[in-house]
Amino acid sequence: MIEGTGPALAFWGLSALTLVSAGGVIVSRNLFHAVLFLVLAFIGIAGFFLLLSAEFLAMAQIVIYVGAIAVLMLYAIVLTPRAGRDNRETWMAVPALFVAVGLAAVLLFAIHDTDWAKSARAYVLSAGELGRELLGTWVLPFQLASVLLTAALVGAVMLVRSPEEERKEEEE
Amino acid sequence: MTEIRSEPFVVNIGPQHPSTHGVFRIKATVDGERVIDAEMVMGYLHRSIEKLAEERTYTQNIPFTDRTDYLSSMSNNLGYCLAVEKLAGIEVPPRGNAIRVIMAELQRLASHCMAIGAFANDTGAWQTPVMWTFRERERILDLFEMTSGARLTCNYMRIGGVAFDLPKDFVPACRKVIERFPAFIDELHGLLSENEIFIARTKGIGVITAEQAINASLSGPMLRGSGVAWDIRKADPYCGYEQYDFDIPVGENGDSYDRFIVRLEEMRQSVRIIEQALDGLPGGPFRTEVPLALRPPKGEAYARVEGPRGELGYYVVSDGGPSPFRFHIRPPSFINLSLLKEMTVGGTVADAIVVLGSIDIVVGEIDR
Amino acid sequence: MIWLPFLVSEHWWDLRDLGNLSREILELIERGLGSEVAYIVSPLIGFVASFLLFVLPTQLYLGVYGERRLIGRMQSRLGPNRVGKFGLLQPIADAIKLIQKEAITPRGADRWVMWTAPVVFVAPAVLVWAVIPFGPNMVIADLPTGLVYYLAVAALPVLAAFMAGWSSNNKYSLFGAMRVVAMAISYEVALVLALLGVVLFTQTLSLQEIILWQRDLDIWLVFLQPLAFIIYFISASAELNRTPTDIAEAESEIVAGYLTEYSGMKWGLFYGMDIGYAIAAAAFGSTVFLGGWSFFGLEEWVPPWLILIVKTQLFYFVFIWTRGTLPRLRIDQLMGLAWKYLLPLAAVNLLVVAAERLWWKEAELGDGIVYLFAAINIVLAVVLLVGWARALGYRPERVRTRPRLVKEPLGYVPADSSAGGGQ
Amino acid sequence: MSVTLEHFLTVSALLFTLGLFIALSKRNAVGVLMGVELMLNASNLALLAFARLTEGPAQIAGPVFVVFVITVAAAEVAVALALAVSVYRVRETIDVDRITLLRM
Repeated sequence: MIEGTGPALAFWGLSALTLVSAGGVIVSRNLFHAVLFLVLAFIGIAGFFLLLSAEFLAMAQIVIYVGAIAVLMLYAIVLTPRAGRDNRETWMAVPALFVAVGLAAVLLFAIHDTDWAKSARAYVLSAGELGRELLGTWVLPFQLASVLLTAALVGAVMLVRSPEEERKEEEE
Repeated sequence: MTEIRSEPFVVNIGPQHPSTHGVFRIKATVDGERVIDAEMVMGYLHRSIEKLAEERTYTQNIPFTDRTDYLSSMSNNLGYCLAVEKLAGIEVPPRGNAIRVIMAELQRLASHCMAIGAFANDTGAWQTPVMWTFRERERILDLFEMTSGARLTCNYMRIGGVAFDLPKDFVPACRKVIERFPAFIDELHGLLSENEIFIARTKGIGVITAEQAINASLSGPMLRGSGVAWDIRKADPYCGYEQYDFDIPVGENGDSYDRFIVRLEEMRQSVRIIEQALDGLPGGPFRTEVPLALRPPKGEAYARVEGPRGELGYYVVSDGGPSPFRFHIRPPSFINLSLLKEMTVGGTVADAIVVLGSIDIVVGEIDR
Repeated sequence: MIWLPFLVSEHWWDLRDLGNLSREILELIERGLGSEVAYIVSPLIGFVASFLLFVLPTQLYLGVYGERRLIGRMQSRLGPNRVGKFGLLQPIADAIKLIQKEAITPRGADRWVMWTAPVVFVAPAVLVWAVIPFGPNMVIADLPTGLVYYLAVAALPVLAAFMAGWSSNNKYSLFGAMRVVAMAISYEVALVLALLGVVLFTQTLSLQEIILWQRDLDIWLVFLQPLAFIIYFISASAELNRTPTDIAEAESEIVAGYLTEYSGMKWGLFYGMDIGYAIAAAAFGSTVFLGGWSFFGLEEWVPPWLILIVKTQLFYFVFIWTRGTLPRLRIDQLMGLAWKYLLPLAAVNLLVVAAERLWWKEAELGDGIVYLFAAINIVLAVVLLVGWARALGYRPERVRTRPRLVKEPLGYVPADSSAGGGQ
Repeated sequence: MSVTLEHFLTVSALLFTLGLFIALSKRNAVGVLMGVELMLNASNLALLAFARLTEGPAQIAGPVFVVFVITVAAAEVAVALALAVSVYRVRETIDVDRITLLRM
C-alpha cells in the first residue's frame, strides 16, 4: 500500500501511458512506429519501477531495453528492406483475440479474488544490497546468466555471418 | 544454401557535394559501407573552349587557358605560349624565361596549398589545415595581383614573353614570401603527416602500382607517388629549367599518403627553384614583339609543361590563318582520373572521398 | 545532513552555498501557500538555478560562441566578432535566425517521427543536469544511483538520432543514423566498464558521495584511474560524435548525416543540444574524475559551483581542441578501436582495480595507500596503452614521412628497403 | 488515494495479455518479438510489485529475479533477430505465415 496523492497520480498516469503505447504497437500501420510505441511502453514500465522504488532496475531497464533492445529491433528492420514493414496481422488475429481476452479474464479474477498478504513496512532493496545478493546467495545463477549471454552472443554472430566471410574462413 | 541476395544501394556522391572539388559526380553502388562499383559522370562544366578557340586569333585565346584549370592559370598560359612559339619559331629573351619560371613555380606552390588543404579537409580535419594553407596561398595571390593585376586568372603571359615587366618591389616581396615557406611546410608536416589518424585514414588507400600508373599514362604527383621518377621539367626542359638545380620527390607504394608527402616535398623544391631564379634574374627585354594578327606557318606543334597536377600539353594546328585550325589541351586531371574506379572499388565510401581528394582534380580542366 | 567543516554561514545572502537561498524561498512558500506547492516548487527552483547559473552561460556562450571563436583562432582567423561587442550577441543572433527559418519536410518523409526526433533529442539533455552536484548541498536530485542515471539518459539521444535519420527518407541520413547507433553501442560498453573501475574504489553510485570521497582522501580519481579517464574521454567523444569521431555528420562523406534534411529551428535544436550533451559529458567527467566542486579545500572560500563551471569549461576546451585539429577516423577503424583496443584495456583496468581494492580492504591499510595506488596505476596505464597498441600491430616508426629525392628522371625507382625510417 | 498490490497486478496482467495478443497476431517476426518483450516486461512488473508490497522472501528474490529476466530477454532478442535476419537472407521475407518449411 503506497499512500499519498503523488504516487497515486503517478500510477494512473504511468499505467495510461504504458497501456496506450502497448495499444499503439498493435494499431500502428508502420513497423517503425510500432517500435517507437514499444520504446514508450518500456519507459512507462521504467516509471513503474521507480514508483516501486527499485531505482537501479529502472535505470538498467532504460539502458538495456531502450538503449540496446529497441535499437536492435530497429537494426533488424533496416537490415530486412524487402520484408513487409506494414505491421499487418496474420489470419490468426481473431482466435488470438479470444485467447487473450480469456486469459485476461482468468488473471483479473485471480488477482481480485485472493486476498494477498499485504504489508505496509517498506523494506526496499538498494542497489548495493542487490549487488551483494547477486554475488552472495545467487552467485550460481549469476554465472549461468553470463554463460548464457556469451552463448547468445556467439550464436547470434555465427547465425548472421555472410557466406563470403565463411568462404574466406574456409580458405584460411 | 541458395545465393544470398544483398541489396546494392546506389548512392550519388553527386554533383552538389561538399568534397567533390567542383561539379563532378560518382555514381557509387554500395553494399553497406563497401563500394562495389563506381561510375563517374562528368561534363557539367563543359564550355567547349577548344571549339571557341578556333574562332579567335592566337593572342585572344590566352584568356581561355586561364579558365580551364582555374587553380594554375600561369602554367596554362605558359603551356599555350610555348606551343605557339614552337609553331611560329619565336625566340623568348632570357629575362622573359626567368620571369615565366618564377611565375610557374609560384603558381605550383599556390595550387599545392589548395590541394593539400582540400585533401586534409576530406579526411575530416575540420577546416584547420585548409585555413592555414589558404593564408599562405593569399600571400602568393597578392604577388600575382601585384604583377598581372588579377589573382586567379592572371592572363599574364604573352606569345614571345610576358605582358609587363616585374614591378620594382616584386623581388623583395617575393623573397619575403619565399623565406616563410619552408617553416610553413614543416608546420604542415607536423600537423598532418605525423598525425596517426591522418596516416590511418590515408595509408594504403587508393593504391596504384608503378606499372598501372605508367599504363594509364598518369603524370605529376600521381605518377611520382607510385615510385616513378618522371618530371617534364627535367625530362624535356623548357624556359631554361636545365639551369636550376632541384630534385624530384618520389613516393614508395603509391597510396594517398605518398601522394600527399610528394606534393609537400614538391613545394620545398619549388621554393629552391624560385630562390635560384630570383638570384640570377637577367636584365634586358622581357618580350619579343609579335604582331597582333600573328599568322604562323602551316603546321602543328605540341608543347608540354609540368603543371601542378601533371603533364599539361597544348596541341595547336595552324592552317596559315590568324586563328588556330585546331586547339587541343591535354588535361592532366582528366587522365589521372581514369584509375578512379580501380582505386575506389573495394574501399568504403569514406575512402572514395579520400582517394578523390588525393588525385586533386580540377573540374574546369576535366570538362574544358 | 552531511556534517561539513564549512565556513559558509547559514544566511541566505551568502551566495557561496545556494542551498541556503533556496531553503529560505521554500520556507516562505511553505508558510504562505502550504506544503504541496512547496513540494512542486522545490524542483523548479533547482531546475531554474541550474539552468540559469550553469547551463546557460557555459552551454550557450562557451559552446556556441566560445567554440567558434577558439576554433577560429586555431585556424588563424578571427571567429564571430560582428554581432554586438566582440560578437557576444552571436548565439542570440543565431537563435533568432534559426527560429525564423522555414523548417522543410521533404516529400516521402515520415512526418510524425521527423518532428518528434528533436523533442526526444532535447529532453534528455535537460534531464542530465538533475544529477550533477554543484555544491555540498546544491544538487537537484541526489540519486543513490546517479551514475547509472547518467548512462540511462545518455542512451536516449542515440534513439533520437536514429529516428531523425530513418524518417528523413534520404540515403545520407540513413548512413548517418546507422553509423551513430553502431558507434554509440560499441563505445557504451567500454564507457560502462571504465566507470565500473571508478565505482569499485568509491563503493557508491551517487555522484555527491563520489565527490566527497575524492575530497576526504584529497586525491582526484583521474590520478587514481588514468586508464579509466582516457577510456571515458574517448568513449564520451565518440558518443557525442565529436571529432575525431564525428562520422555521424561527416560533412565530407555523408553531407550532414542524419541532419541532412533538417532546417530552421529543428536543426537548431539538434545543434544546440549536441553542445549541451558535450558540456554535460564534460561536467560528468569533471565530477567523477576531477573532483567536481571540490578543490583540495578551496571550496570553502570560492563558491563550489564556480569551481565546477571552470573545470567543465577546461574539460570542454579539450573537446574543442581535438575538434579543431584532428582528422576523422573511418567507421571500421572506430569499431576496431572500440572492441579491440578500449574494451580489453577497460577489462584489465577493472581487474587491477579490484585487486588493489581487495588488498587495501583485506590488509586494512590506511588511506595513504591511495597515493601508492595512483603511482602504480599511472605507470600501468602508460605501459598498457603503448603495449597493447603495439600488440595490435601499430608501428608508427615504419611510416616514411618524407619521399626519396632523385636527381635524374630515370623512370621506375624500386622501393629500396634500406630506407626504412623517415629521414 | 492509495495504490495497492491489486492495482499493479492488474496493470501487469493487462500488459501481459496485450503482449500475448501482439506475439500471436503480428505477421512480421520483429512484431512477434515485440510482443514477447512486452510479456517479459509485464512479468518484471509483477515481480517488483510483490517485492515492494508484500512480506517474506519476495522482497529479496524479486529484484534479483528481475535482473535475470532482463539478461535472458536481451539474449533471447539477440538470437531471435539474428535468426530473423538469416532467414530473410534466404527467403527474402520474415513473414511468419510464409516461413513454414523447416528445410532451407
